[in-house]
Amino acid sequence: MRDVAIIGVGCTNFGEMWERSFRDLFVEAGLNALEDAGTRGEDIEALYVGNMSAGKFIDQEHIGALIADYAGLAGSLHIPSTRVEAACASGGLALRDGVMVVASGLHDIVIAAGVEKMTDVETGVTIDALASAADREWEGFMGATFPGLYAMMARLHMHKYGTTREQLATVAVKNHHNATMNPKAQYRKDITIEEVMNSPLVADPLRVYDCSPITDGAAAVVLAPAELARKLNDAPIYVHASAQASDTITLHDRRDITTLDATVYAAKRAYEMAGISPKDVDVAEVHDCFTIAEICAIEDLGFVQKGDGGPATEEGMTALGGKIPINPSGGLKACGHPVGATGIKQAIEIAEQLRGDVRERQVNGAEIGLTHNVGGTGGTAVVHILSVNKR
Amino acid sequence: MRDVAIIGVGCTNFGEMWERSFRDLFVEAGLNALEDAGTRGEDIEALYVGNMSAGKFIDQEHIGALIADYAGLAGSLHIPSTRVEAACASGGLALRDGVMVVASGLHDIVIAAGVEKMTDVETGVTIDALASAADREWEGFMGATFPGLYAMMARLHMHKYGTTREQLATVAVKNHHNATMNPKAQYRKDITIEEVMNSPLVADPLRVYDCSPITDGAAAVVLAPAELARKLNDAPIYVHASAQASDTITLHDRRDITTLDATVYAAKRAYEMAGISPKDVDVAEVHDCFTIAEICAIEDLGFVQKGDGGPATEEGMTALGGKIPINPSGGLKACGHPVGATGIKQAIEIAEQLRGDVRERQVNGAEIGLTHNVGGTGGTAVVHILSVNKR
Amino acid sequence: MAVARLWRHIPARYNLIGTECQICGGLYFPPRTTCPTCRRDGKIIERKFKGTGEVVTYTIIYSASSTFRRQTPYVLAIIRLDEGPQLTGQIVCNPDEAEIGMKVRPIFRKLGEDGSSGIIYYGTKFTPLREASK
Amino acid sequence: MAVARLWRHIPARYNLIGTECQICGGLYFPPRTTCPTCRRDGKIIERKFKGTGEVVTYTIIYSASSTFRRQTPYVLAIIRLDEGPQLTGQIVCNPDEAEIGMKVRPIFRKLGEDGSSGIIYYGTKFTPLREASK
Ligand SMILES: [Zn+2]
Ligand SMILES: [Zn+2]
Repeated sequence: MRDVAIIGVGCTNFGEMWERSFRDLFVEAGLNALEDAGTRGEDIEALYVGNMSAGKFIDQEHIGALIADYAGLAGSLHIPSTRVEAACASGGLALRDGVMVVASGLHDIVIAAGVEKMTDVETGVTIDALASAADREWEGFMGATFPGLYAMMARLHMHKYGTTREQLATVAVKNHHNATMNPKAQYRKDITIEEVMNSPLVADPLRVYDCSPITDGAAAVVLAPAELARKLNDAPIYVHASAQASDTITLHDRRDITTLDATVYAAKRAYEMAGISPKDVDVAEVHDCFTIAEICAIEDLGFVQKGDGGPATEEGMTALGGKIPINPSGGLKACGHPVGATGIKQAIEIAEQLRGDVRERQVNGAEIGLTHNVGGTGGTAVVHILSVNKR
Repeated sequence: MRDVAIIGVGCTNFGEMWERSFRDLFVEAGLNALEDAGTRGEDIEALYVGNMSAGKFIDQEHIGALIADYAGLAGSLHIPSTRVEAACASGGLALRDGVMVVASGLHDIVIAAGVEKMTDVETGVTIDALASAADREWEGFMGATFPGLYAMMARLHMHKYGTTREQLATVAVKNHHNATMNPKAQYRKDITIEEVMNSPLVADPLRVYDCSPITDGAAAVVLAPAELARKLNDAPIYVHASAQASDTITLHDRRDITTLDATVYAAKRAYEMAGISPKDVDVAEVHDCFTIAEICAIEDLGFVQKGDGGPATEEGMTALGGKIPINPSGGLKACGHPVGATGIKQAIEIAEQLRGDVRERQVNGAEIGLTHNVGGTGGTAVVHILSVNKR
Repeated sequence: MAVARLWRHIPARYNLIGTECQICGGLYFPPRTTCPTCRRDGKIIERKFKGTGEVVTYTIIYSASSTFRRQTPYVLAIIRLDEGPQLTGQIVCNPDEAEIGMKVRPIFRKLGEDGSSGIIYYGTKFTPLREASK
Repeated sequence: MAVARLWRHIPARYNLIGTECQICGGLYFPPRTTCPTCRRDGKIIERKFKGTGEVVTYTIIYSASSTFRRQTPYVLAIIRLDEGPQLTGQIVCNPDEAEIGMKVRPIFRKLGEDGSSGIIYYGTKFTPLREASK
């Protein structure tokens, strides 16, 4: 297996983009990534696309062919294009598939991308599509909503570990603040603890400001073998680990409702692959679809002990300038969460952090970064470890 | 890259199975494949699942986690599980992903599977979901149906090459006959040319008996590195090629409406990989979603010259006992077409043919077989070449 | 949605019929056709659960899908059945009443309806046990 | 479906506005934001098509989705516009009349409606050219 590098990144703005279609979004991200990499369409040997639910959102399946076509890679070049889906972890899986195919030696230059167009249907349809990440028969049909499932994690976390409502709110406040420095973010304004605490209840104890928004967006990275990366690009970022784990699709069947074992196992495998431990990570983008999800993530990734996520957040450990800055992009919460694109956007943020390209939100001297992408309530987790240094 | 072998196969019956759920179907196919391989769940290192449209058919995404969970591979083993989608070629892509990950050396024992549960919604919803394999905006919204697009291929093929209505009907008659010898097939009765020609028009010139049915079903294969295969199993079947190509998602944008260039390119790459030519193939399962599709397939795969598919079929070249038996299983047409499972079922039929396991429908002395799986009207094609002989 | 889909789950939804593995003793709800622990070696039989249990965690749903919108706010919980398995279900009680550790018993209720087909489906919800014993 | 989705395509559906690449001269309908031949090097501008063209192939649809069911049987064709690009569209004519090579011209018609939202959308269909010239 060869080492792999990210040699180019491209991302649309995130937000409600009524004037842009699914295909417009993808093409913009893809072309930007190719331009950033200094490569050309003719160089691309395969395409992996993460997308959760175009079937529901735009009545369209066969996303791989659609995207290859509109990117100009199908009609004459006929390159293989594959869509992968794991709910909100679809983008992370597309990245992993792309990394593996380059590592295997089968292909040299590959695009891994993610895209979701969520605002072409009414909000009710969007909410129902998102609920299809959980078990429709034994969660959805019983009245569970997606925020409701995370709310049950939050309630038990508060009960077991004394995590407070304010600590949850701090995640939202921090991520909104980070997003003020990210020109591509959906929300670029600061919010206060009080605003979070007074926002309408969605699923008690979670409120509107605890939830990531509905977002349109696309993101793409260009991958190449590490031994070629320097020839193609000045600032390659090396992939030191790519790991994935599954768990029961239902929350109620888990060993522990407040621990995402898929995260624990994916992280364990990733740290082993990279030969590092959690304390070596300088910056991370984690899956904060809800505020409680970031608290669980920093625990399950090993940045803090189980149960210490709330206090650590309150003490600023995860803020920019803290011991381990989490979600400098603004995270899913404030940068936005176009579900299929999120896993790729996380890798782009980390790649740009490691390149030193992100101005005010830069984590100084970051050399090792981690991305953490979750599907559903933790049925799937994908962890990537990126580094400025060639192994 | 290592050579890869299929060491176990498992398939449900195909048909309308009201009493079986999506998860029941998958578990049956997966367990049968494990049993056939003589391996255990603990040995499995990854799972790839082809599924087209569970989002539409059962309101469920996050298929990878669901399936790993119900197969007993998630809750304690946490193995990575990935769903891939390329419309009706989803199964073929899952097989290709599984083959690649074993070839790369990352994993040893992997399951590649496909599943579709199509009868849990009304037929109207099913038809609409299938139409999402084509371009919703510029084909579907203009009034195109999926049979309508293939009907336009058929009309032009008849116009350019003199292909006759009877020749199309012969495909259906042959495949129904083959299915009478397949205990897992959806339709196990012979039909006549007259019955095809007198069946109701769906999209002129295509009639009901030109179309593959709506089917529930699942199929799974166990993959292992070729060097381990003999130790694990008595009758491994070796994967000599796995190739994939894309084309425009819309039919109208193709270079030639009667040629699936995705098939042409996937086949070309596959023959090169395997170091063979079309005349070396002893038996093939091709994508006959409509009768015209089999005519185009045998041309585009190089078994006959372009335009000769009709006469070749009429002369019995593709029947059991002919020069190149096509779709001994009964094909999509008569064995059934649970879209995400089809690409895997094709590989199972060829593996069993090469093992000499299929009794009356056996192609005597078959050593090299080919599978051909198409997404949409040809936006994606996947070709695998299998052999009894280790390379 | 087709009637078959609902009909298939009637034993589980109406009567809390799940499965037991005779090899490892594992108990599962909803029913599974294979034991997730023993897999091929498991021996699965039907197993009815009493339906009494305890609230592991809960939420109060204020924003629901169209199927459940008219019921909001409602209490949704993860319940550990006395026999061990956990499931997700609604608790018919005053939202203020809900608490972690609360004992519950099963009641038969309308669960929801499918807007497009108009099909109504029924199944098990839960209610605080103390109400029953009074 | 949201109104934005239909509104986004009005220029293309109503007036057959596609794109032209100023580098390779390629003409595309529907519009593309990038030239599939030149990709990053392409220069895309708007291009209106006349709408006259020729039937490459066609079918008569007897079994349609709910959106189009009331219109069956109807003629659906792949049309090569005089300028070169091909598209899929309906031909308003007697099904017996349709033939490969037939010349057509554009007409503005209701295309379909979205059942759940009740939104009606319009666009271009085609009709045999000889009818117009008579
Ligand atoms: Zn057991
Ligand atoms: Zn051009």
